[in-house]
Amino acid sequence: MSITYLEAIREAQAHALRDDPRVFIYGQDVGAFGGAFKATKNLQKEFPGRVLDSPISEDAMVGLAVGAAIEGMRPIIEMQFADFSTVGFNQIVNQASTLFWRTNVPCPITVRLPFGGTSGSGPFHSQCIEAIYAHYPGLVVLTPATVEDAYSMLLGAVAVNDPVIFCEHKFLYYHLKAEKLPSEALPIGKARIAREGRDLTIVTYSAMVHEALVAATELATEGWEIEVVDLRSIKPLDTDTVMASVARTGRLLCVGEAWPWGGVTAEVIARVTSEGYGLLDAPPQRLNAKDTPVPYHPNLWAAHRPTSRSVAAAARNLLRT
Amino acid sequence: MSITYLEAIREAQAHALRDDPRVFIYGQDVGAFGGAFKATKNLQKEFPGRVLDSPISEDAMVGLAVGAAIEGMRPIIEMQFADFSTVGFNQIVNQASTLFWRTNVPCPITVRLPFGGTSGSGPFHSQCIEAIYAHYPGLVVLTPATVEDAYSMLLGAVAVNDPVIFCEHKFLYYHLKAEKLPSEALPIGKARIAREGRDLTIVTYSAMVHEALVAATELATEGWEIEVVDLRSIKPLDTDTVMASVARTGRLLCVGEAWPWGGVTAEVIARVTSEGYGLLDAPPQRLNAKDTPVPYHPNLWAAHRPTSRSVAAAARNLLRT
Amino acid sequence: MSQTVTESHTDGQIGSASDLHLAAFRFMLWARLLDEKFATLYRAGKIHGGVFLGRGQEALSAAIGVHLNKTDVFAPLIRDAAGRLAFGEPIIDAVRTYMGSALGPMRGRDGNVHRGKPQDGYLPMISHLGAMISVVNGVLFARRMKGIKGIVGAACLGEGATSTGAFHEALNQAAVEKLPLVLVVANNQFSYSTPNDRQFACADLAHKAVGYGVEAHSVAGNDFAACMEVVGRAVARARAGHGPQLVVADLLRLCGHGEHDDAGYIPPDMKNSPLGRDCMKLAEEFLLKKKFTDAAQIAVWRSEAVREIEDAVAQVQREPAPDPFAENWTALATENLSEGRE
Amino acid sequence: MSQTVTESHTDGQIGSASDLHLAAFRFMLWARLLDEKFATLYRAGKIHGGVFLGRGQEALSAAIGVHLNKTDVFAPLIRDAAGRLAFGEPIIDAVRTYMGSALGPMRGRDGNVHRGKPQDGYLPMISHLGAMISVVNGVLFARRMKGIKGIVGAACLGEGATSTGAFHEALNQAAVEKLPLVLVVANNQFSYSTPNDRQFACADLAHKAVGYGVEAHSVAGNDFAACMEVVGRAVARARAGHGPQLVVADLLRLCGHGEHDDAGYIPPDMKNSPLGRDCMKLAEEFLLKKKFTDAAQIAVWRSEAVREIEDAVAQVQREPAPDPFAENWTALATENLSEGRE
Ligand SMILES: Cc1ncc(C[n+]2csc(CCOP(=O)(O)OP(=O)(O)O)c2C)c(N)n1
Ligand SMILES: Cc1ncc(C[n+]2csc(CCOP(=O)(O)OP(=O)(O)O)c2C)c(N)n1
Ligand SMILES: [Mg+2]
Ligand SMILES: [Mg+2]
Repeated sequence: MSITYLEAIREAQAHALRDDPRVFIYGQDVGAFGGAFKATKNLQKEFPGRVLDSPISEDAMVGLAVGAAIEGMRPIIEMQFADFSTVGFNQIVNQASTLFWRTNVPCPITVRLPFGGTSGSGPFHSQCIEAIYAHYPGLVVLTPATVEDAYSMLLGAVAVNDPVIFCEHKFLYYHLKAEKLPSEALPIGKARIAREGRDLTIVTYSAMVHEALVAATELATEGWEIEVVDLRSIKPLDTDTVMASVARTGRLLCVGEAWPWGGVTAEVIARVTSEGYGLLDAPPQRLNAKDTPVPYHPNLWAAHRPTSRSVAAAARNLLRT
Repeated sequence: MSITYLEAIREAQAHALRDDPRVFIYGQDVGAFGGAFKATKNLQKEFPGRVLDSPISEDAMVGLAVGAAIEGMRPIIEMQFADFSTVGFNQIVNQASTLFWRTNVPCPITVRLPFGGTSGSGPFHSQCIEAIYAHYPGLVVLTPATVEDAYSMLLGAVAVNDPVIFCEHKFLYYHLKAEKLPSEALPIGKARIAREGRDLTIVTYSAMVHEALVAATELATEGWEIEVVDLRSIKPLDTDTVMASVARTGRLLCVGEAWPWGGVTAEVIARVTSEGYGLLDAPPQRLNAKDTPVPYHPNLWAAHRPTSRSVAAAARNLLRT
Repeated sequence: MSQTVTESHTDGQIGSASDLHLAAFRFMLWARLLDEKFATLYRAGKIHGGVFLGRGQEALSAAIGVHLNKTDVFAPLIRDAAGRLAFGEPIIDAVRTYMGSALGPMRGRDGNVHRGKPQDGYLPMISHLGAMISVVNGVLFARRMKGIKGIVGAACLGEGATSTGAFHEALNQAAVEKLPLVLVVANNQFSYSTPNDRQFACADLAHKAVGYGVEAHSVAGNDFAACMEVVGRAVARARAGHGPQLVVADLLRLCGHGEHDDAGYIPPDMKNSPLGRDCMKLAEEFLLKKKFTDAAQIAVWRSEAVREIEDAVAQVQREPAPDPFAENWTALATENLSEGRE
Repeated sequence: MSQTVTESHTDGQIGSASDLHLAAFRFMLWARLLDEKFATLYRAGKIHGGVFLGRGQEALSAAIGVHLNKTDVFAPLIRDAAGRLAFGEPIIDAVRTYMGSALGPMRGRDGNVHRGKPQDGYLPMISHLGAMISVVNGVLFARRMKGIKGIVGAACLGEGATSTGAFHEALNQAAVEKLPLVLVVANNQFSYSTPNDRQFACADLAHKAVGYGVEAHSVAGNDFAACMEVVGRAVARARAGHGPQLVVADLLRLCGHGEHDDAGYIPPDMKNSPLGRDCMKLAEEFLLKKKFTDAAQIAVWRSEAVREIEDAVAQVQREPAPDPFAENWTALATENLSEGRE
């Protein structure tokens, strides 16, 4: 038996619905249809009345979730694509994220964002906008890179007493497989050493973890030992694990699929250089997508986002510094 | 005669309306009333049919501006408060910002965001969300800190052939005065040395420039010469001017009124450390607002955002490193 | 005040029509005087930020407040001091929030009209117009999932807020879910300075209802008796399971948008029209005419209200301001996930 | 194709009703065959990303297209191949966009149904439903400022998109400005898989019009003759200065949401009801009955269409794919303000 990243997300939701009567799922086509990506397949049948189709109203979807959370429920909202969350943006960043701080009443909602690039998806079905949410106080932003994390972190997200932006990468949905679901997991907020090394640290998250791992394998044939840190959570960001890795390797390359201005790569570098300046033997480097919308044609798309090849090239440059 | 930052914004709009028949202004209460802050006072009378009240529909306001821009106009949209732009977010970041890239048709719109904290304004009338816009490709994000820049950069914004997010700081509206309007200005995209120094560089923008200048004056009495760089534009960000300053001083403190995760301070540090690592004699530091919504009570507000005092303290620490 | 006024308002279970009318009137009176106190404090520079009054809109606001039970849900907006009191808000909570007291429900973190207690079904508004409606939907939706019946949720807004996408999505959502939502639109002819002909083009906002498949109710918003009747009917319809109710009340605000605004844009003609009549006066006339009470009693209530308000203000002025060093500076309930604290 | 079909469509100035009907029918035919070609290419793995068809909706789409002039504004949505062709889009532009050709209007940057030429009043959709309407408003608004008269702007959408805040804000905005907007809602009973009872609760979407103060038109969306008449009337009303027009057409899409979807959620009953009748067939029957044309002529058109489509595809398949090294990788028109290029 093997299970995909997407199935893990479905299983986590089934698990949450089974274990906790406060959980329900609300989103476009999540009901009988099972969702645009089938992440809620059969759940409406298994859990009648708790998996509901919403109108095409992202603002009201999130607003409803906040109201339900006030009432003690733990709603899961599925955005059909992360890109459409911009229409529900206000309720996320001004309603959900401020509720606890204003009133002392927690807002345990999980907003699932199928995000990230896949070939041929174009500018409005490919975006990586995790940094937008991470910038706002009051939100937890998770970016699982593995099947195991997709499962356990989604369970964790539902359990957390705060609004969680759960960024699940569409590129990993079908590609990524595991033998079985995990019974244990790192806590939410902790980064993971995805591969150990001593020459250079690549800090990254989500789909880019796999590009980094491929790059690391390639560089291993050239004699380099690359350490890959999978952030798992970009807010909070596990600075300690990152710093410990940089302390070992002395070199830092941050890789993100998002746009270059600001974002995770800037934040990681700012933290490492301000708090752990002496650890670095060379200037920290970063690699992001290009500063344009995400292109449709596969040729352009492949050049727009970082790939194992461009990661390896950036790492090689940095190793030579 | 003296002119305030707010009056400069009004004058720039009057100037733009006078000089260019393609310019019009659209926003809530901007007409006969002259806008919530009076930034369009008398303009409807002076320019009949070209200064129009909009319904409370931020999404449609921006959408209309994009359509008008396609048709060759140069609309200015006034958001009543920057905080409400989250409701027009999608049209800004997905419609306006992508138009040129997708179609080769420019989208010269100016979105004016009265932003930033003032005492007693609370979580929804104080936000600094410039970084949200800077993260997206296809937008220019301006943050004038002086009366002169408010004027000339707004004229520049209207002239630019791309969507400009014009962040005008409400705290500066009435406080800041100049003798007269400038006839010359630095180009859009260039940073400015607001004060020269040789011991430490403070990179900042908008209202925080003034906190930094006060801090610099205070530190001067202690014998330190602080250089203050006013970014003026956060996207594009004038890395060259920042690097040249850091090359002179060897020390970098980035100050922003926005929330700590990501944003301008992270971006500046990421650029300086990756491109000009050798220039630094000490770890770069940053100072931001706290990671909560902006509080209402003046006591809390004063502790939430950086002030001349906390800037001076951070600078002193860094000077001692 | 919370005692005196709410006495006769035992959780919506008020005996006769006259009792309910009297209760509503007293909330109106308290609200008017409380608002006036805030205006005075504002002019004296004692309040940080803006002050927003409900002057002229108290009848409508009180009418919705008194028809709600404590177990209902209420999302008032900026002009709802009366409704808030009627829903059970103690005066001191209002004063503490305006003064930024650390002891208030918002602990100085948010201020003025941005107050509430979500755990009591009393939702604190965010500023973004229209945004509270779907939150009310969510509470109602959750309660239905939990099997709780017979409750309603009310959301108040101005006519300007009907132009927001949030209003539309939420009303449609409530209609699809057939939630017991009562949406009370105070059409005071202006949104800030913007007149209705720049805000919408339908002949009557109540005409919107049919496009959502919800029931509509129109009322003269300064006519106290009419507000009581129509709002009461709308709440009853929602409570009885007839789905969302849209109440549209025509009236005028007898003040500026906020106390910084002189409302010079309201034409004198309009002020002198029936729309501009003061609901307080009409309510008083109605109660006297019906002999529900007499002028002496009203005078007593008025002085009670003044005293309670003065007491509350005096008390709050002695209370501690929030202490930044006592703040934990995190926006998360899950403390171990919060970062960026110093 | 752009020649053959648009010949008889000389910028809306088509002589007789029969001419206009024939033109519309030919656009429908071309669109149906073009869509089918895309479906075939999709199944063969020749198209990156999704393919979205207008099958069953061609009559409505063509009706709006043929009633627009070249100087009008058009914002089609995903099921409007027919309307696009009628508005003047050359087949090759559609093919190039689907195939991601560097020579297409979107240069491989955007794909499939995301195509247009804003400078020609032909607006390329972004994916966010409802978002194009206010952009159409903006073009109309600007033209009015410039003194241009007699034009209209049409925006197409599905019934699901009426639930978006963007739809509401934009329709209200158009009503306030009294813009010549024609909003064509194809109510195909499902938004993706979601049936109408989970999308809205009004008895008829046309009932929304009164709440905005705009005129409404209902039509059976698969009835070719009715679509031509009703859409024609709506466009004429808008052009004559009667403000926004809402057209609601009932129909069924005779395909999946995209070609990856088998539409198993559409009940057979519905497919077999009058709603499920194919507009192509009805159109053909109408034209034959009216003797506007004959079967032989239609067969000729069909083979012409097939040939032109095959030619276009063959041509595009030989065209260069976009070259990442030839891209300037900036999203700004102002090159000297762009950053982050390598
Ligand atoms: C989305 C949004 N845009 C703009 C504002 C700024 N604003 C606050 S109150 C107001 C006018 C509201 O008018 P209306 O809804 O009629 O209520 P009224 O003040 O008349 O009671 C505006 C524009 C806001 N709060 N929210
Ligand atoms: C704001 C937004 N949310 C979600 C989507 C995803 N989406 C694309 S098409 C679609 C269904 C649209 O239904 P409808 O408007 O009825 O058009 P139809 O496909 O039936 O022609 C959805 C939900 C989107 N494009 N935009
Ligand atoms: Mg109003
Ligand atoms: Mg549909």
